[in-house]
Amino acid sequence: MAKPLVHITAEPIIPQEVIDLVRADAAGALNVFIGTVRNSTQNKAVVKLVFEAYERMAIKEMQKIIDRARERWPVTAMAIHHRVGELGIGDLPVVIAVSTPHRQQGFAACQYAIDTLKETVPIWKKEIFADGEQWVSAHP
Amino acid sequence: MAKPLVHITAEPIIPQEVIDLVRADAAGALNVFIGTVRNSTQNKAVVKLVFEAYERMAIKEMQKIIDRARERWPVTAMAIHHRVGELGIGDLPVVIAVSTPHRQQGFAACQYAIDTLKETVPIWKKEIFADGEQWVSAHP
Amino acid sequence: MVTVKLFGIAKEIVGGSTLTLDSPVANVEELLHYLRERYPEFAKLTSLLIAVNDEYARPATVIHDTDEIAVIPPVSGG
Amino acid sequence: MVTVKLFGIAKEIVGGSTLTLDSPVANVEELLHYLRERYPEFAKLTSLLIAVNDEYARPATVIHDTDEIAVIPPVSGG
Repeated sequence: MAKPLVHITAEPIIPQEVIDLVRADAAGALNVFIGTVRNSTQNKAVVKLVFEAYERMAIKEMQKIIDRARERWPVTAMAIHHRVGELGIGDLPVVIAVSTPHRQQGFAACQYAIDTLKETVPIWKKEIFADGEQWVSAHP
Repeated sequence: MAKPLVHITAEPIIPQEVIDLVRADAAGALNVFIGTVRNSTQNKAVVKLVFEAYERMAIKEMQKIIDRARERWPVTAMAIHHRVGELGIGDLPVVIAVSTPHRQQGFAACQYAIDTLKETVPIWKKEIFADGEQWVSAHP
Repeated sequence: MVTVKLFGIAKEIVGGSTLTLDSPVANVEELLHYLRERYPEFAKLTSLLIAVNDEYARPATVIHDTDEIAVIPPVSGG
Repeated sequence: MVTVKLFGIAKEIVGGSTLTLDSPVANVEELLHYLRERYPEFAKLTSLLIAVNDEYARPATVIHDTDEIAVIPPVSGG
């Protein structure tokens, strides 16, 4: 069964599945942003990340991103999937896919979606290092 | 066996395969552009597209795009796959995937790659309509 | 009494995933004041927002016992 | 004699995928002149470029019999 367009999951996200959710005959372009867990941050080796979500509100805020993108660009379809729980290096915290008639619209809508997600969606990331841990962006 | 980073093929391109070619532990972002065959162009229904490539030169020009993107952005890896032959509505003529440490670089490098591909890579597209056909961009 | 949900660093600052207030708060501003007074670590965060019924709320938003209230420390998804 | 590869609309204008010239051309400029004179349809295209050994060539680029020459009508990949 196809997954919903807006989805928070503890299971690995498969980009191809998210892409397939937005494929459409009326679209000429399909833009995808995939967040990946880097092996380092600010020159410090990362062991793993832990993501936590206020799920019901996060779903609403993700849906708002799609609604607002639609107001600004002729979006054919957009999907936003975010993972929660423990993620290792190379795992995928987020996959955003958007189909549009033309590519410039797709780049703009995709960038808007990930930029806004990082500002408004109630999801929190903790970086685990060999010698400590921190909630990202919590402190100035 | 993994496909090459720069590839021209008569077989369907599977986005997940192209994505997997550029995944890297040092990357925090992965941007993908997928061209899709639209069911219409300038309000005219499209039956199918035919792509033709000067393959040896196209491969060289696609490699130049990757080389130049690397000079401008800290690209971890970039793959460009282009399909040739007959494509139906919804088929994927091109898939570009790029991994970078941060997402802004990835959006810029990905957009540069598709914009430049459409200007420099010797590949030609013919649109087939119910009542005729035309080589795209051939005439002013 | 109002119970608030806690996430991320807010959960660690308070030491639990929910907190039931021991005195009433009329609105979001009073709730933020309550939290910063009892748990000074909240004052050190980059930002601190309150959601009422799954929506970001303004300082003047009134809080009812039946509302779902959540403490939103700086988000960092993606 | 030089043989040129033809692609896309150039193939249809000439009516074949290669063309062997029936008179010598010294450089790219002369080749373009040759093509536009024999096949006036080339003059109607948005652009017309020549590749010599898989690289875009300038008008002054010299053409040798051993070079691989290709006619590049307006590209439209992607």
